[in-house]
Amino acid sequence: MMNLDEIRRVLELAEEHSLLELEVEQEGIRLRIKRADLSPQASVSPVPVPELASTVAEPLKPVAEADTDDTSKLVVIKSPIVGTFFRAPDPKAKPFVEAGDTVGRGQVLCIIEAMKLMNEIDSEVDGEVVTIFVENGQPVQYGDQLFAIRP
Amino acid sequence: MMNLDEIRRVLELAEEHSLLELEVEQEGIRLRIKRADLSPQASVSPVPVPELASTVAEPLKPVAEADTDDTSKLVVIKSPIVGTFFRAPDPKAKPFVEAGDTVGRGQVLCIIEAMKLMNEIDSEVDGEVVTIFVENGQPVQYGDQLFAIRP
Amino acid sequence: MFKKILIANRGEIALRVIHACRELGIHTVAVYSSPDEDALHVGFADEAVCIGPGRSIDSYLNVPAVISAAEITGVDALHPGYGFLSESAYLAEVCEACDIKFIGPDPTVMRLMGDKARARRAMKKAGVKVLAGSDGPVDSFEQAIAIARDLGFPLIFKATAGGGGRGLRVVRSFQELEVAFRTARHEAETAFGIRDVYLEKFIEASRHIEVQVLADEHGGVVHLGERECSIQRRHQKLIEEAPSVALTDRLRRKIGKTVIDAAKAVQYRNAGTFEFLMDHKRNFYFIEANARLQVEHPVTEMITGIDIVKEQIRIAAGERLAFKQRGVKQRGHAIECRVNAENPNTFVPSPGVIDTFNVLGGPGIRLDTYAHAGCTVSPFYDSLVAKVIAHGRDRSEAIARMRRALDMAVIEGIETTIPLHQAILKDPAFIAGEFDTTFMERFQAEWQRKRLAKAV
Amino acid sequence: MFKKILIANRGEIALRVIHACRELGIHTVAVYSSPDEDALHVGFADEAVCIGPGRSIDSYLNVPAVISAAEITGVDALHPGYGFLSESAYLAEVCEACDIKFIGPDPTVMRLMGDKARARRAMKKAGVKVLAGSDGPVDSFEQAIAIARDLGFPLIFKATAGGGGRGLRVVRSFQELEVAFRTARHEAETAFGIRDVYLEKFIEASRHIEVQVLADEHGGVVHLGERECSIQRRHQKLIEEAPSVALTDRLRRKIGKTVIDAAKAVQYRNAGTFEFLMDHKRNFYFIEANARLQVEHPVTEMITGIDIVKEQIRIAAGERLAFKQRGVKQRGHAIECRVNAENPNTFVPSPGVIDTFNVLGGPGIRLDTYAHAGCTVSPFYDSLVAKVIAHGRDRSEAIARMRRALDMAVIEGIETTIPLHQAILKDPAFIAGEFDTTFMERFQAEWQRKRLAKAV
Repeated sequence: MMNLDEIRRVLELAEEHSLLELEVEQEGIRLRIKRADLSPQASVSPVPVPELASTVAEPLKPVAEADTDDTSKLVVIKSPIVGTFFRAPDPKAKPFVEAGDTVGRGQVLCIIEAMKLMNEIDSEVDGEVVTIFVENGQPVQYGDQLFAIRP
Repeated sequence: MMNLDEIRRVLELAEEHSLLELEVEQEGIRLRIKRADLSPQASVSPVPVPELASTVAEPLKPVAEADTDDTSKLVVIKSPIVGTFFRAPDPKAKPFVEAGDTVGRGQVLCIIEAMKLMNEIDSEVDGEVVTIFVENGQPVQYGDQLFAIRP
Repeated sequence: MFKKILIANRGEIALRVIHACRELGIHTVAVYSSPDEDALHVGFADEAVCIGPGRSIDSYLNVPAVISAAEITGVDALHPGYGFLSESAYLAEVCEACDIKFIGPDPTVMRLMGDKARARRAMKKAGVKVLAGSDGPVDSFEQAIAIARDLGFPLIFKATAGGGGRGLRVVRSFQELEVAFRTARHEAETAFGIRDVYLEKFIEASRHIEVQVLADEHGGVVHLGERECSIQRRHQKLIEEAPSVALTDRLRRKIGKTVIDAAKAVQYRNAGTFEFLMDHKRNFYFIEANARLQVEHPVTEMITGIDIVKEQIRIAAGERLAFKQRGVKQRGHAIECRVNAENPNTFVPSPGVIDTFNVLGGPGIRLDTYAHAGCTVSPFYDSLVAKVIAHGRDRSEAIARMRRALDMAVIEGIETTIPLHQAILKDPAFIAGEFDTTFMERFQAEWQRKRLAKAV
Repeated sequence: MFKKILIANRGEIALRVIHACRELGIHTVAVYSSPDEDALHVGFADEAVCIGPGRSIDSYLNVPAVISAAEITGVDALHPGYGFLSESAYLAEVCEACDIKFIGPDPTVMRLMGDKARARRAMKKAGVKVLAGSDGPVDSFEQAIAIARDLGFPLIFKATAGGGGRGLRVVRSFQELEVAFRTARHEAETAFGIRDVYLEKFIEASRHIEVQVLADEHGGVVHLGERECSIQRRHQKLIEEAPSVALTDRLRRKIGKTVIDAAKAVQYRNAGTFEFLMDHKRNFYFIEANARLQVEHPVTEMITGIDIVKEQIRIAAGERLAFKQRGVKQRGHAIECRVNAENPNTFVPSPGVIDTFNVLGGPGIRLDTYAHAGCTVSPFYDSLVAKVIAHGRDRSEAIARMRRALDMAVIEGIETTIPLHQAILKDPAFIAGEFDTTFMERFQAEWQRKRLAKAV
């Protein structure tokens, strides 16, 4: 049975975890609370928005993939800048990496050209390149997925 | 069973934790509270909400009441038209009915004047007049409660 | 000036009148039917009175209820909006009897304009050209034949009590005449309670041009220029604009003068609209006068800068017009699209709850609406949800702004006529300003064909 | 004309530029920071590029990211809006190098106007009156003393790299001079990276009058009249209007001519604003020029009917101005209230999710906003949520309309400055048009006093 103390503890939990609403139901007991949002940076909730613009990079289909049964532990390397993605140092050279390659932390995976500057993107981990999300010469925006690496 | 003290303590808790809503249900008892959000920093409400129109007839306080322990079976007579409510056929006459009176179906309960026409409002049931919601001479709008009658 | 005005209407026009009253510092009383309890016009009025259940006949068309609401709230004037009781001379008379100023013309003028056959005669007498036709109601089929012999086809039967595009029947041959006569009378009786119909020459392709008038109670009369409302579907206006591309300045002055003379002849008061058909030779023929505010009044407000609803109230309060004809200056071009809660292809009403309502404003866009996220479009009433009005330096800027506003409008939960408007606004003939009242017929046939072709 | 424009901004101004581009048939590219992913400017642009995380310095102020976005989307022009990179001569130069047309003045003019001390000298040379002051940056305390001896108090330190009301420090005596000099330099360095400050005579009570200019690339220059922006709190504008009640037609023409001459002298291009202080004897003193679009541009658009953003784009595309000075006609009066997500008493920002957002339009109301029900006001950026602009036949109608619009606005989920605006709009001095830049100080003191009195 729920007593005041238990309710108080639930409320403290709710506060601690910045919950705005909580509903518990068990063994014939139901507790539902809704708190005022006092935090200044009030939770950024997903917002219903009209037709989204076709962003430059549509949800990316993997360009190359090695093995995908276990995606749970993959490290995804994202683009830290806006620019054009290049897999090789120059058009005639071999790509820095291919799917299936083993790479070491700090190893160059690709180049992103922005304002005529070639920015090398390094691997953040040791591991195996599982997926290369972007095709050579394609534009990428901030936060776009570039590589998936299994550590 | 929940008593007033327990309810008071729940309310204090709710206040302490800035709850806006709380609902507890157990052993056939259901408590649901909803507080006004009074906190000035709350991002929930203290905004230039438009003054809601003061409707002509504010939530009505009963003018006269007979007996109120069991309100479940009352028949409420509502105003079918807009106009002015009169309890008697003319200012000097006695009211058609008083709280506690027994009335028969079709018996005149009051008059509502609209466009100089006196519209008699009849009882829809046989029973006892429990509540008279409107004071003599007050305006009423469509759907306003006039009488509660226990059949 | 009045202290308190009752607004005997609902929806966007009730809010429009509230805007005007607030700007003039006048208190407002809303009336509403039970399903409209949460409507914005109820929320934003200073007082509100529930006058009956959902059906219009029991609430918004219920004269005793409206008058009682006016009496218990102690208003000194009543604004009827458009539709509902706005053309009820009876309401105007009851108001007069109750010492409540009815914001509109005198009941006599309302009755005159309400009887289309009489109005036609009065205008003819005042020197306004009308289409050839019967000199009053056509009482027998034999009379109809005689008139048809005399005038030739096509002809149109119109209900004397009609208006708003209802009760019309086109006849193109003697074979059609008898059925048309009987059904027109039957329709008129069903729709308006009066079976009288009259005959008029029918112009297949004409432009619908109407002139807005303001007349004070001291003999001052001005016109605010014309509106072009040729984009109609079954005599229901869809898109209106001002000025009309078909008029020259000279014609504008001429028709304006005609209307002022006509208004003076019938001692017209307050705001009103004189509607004309203009044939391809630019002859104007009077068709009817609307003794009330019109849905499309904002396009005139946008180009003249004159607030027609505030002028109505000022006139009713006995003020003189603050400007003369030469003080009425037009600027740019304005277009209005009526956004109805209807399927844009079938025009089947689409009542329901609006989940999302977002029409961005920005330069040149005015939005008149009662809609908001979470509001209900009631099945009881007119399907007009919003009027989007675009103003620009010229017609092409107004069209570009309207397109932009409609393309960026997000309304979810109901269907609206926005897709239809978007298509019309891209139509080359519409863009060129080359259209008449037959536009929609042709446009719709083509639009449906394209849609079906796409679907295949 | 351009085919595709990148809009290097967010919020209402990004949407404003999208409106203009759509009306001109130009494709748009939005840029956005990760937290702005769901923002309307992203949704309504034809393409969108994420350029960085939430902090402005990493996204909207990130020149390489913006330029890269422009390059990968292949735009032919870039509109910087206001704020962020809009006054970055560097961005303008990089655009030039990348063959992307920067929609704004030449980098040289931007640099000149960006250095307030140099701009002041240039204006003086062009014959524009400036306030007495140092002839350039004040490099030492000794120099400050000498200038103060020469000019007398009160004086004001201004950062040469400042703008938008930041980096100012009033000095009223020799005692205050040293601390003021050192803190002003420190503030300037912190805020703008350049510690140079200059001294100017400070006018306690003056009106802030600014003149909008449009200049094409073929020598055509017109002014669109003035805006009055004296309702400021700590040099942040709250309410702007056009025209100013303090100007006569003669003064308007005179200051207009001054500005056109000045703009020609510095070979100004595109849209810009020349800001002046007007003392109680109606002397104008140049204070700064903003080489960009301004927040308050809509009041000028409302009274002139000229779309300033579209003109910016046309000018940048090499078109000549389509009208001459005499073609610029003003009609009526317009007022803008900046609705910020702030506590109206403390001005503490109030970011969060907007649950309800409903600002009714109706006659004379324009709404420029990125807000909608369910949108997030980000803590990362400026607190401006919406601009409500009211237009009327005269100032009192504009005020009445603004009051009505704000009284009926429903914004829930965040606090806004609407209650403050409502109070100002009822202030007798404001209504009479009798105010200067000290208005808010007095008003706020009294408002707080009243609030506290009420609370007791």
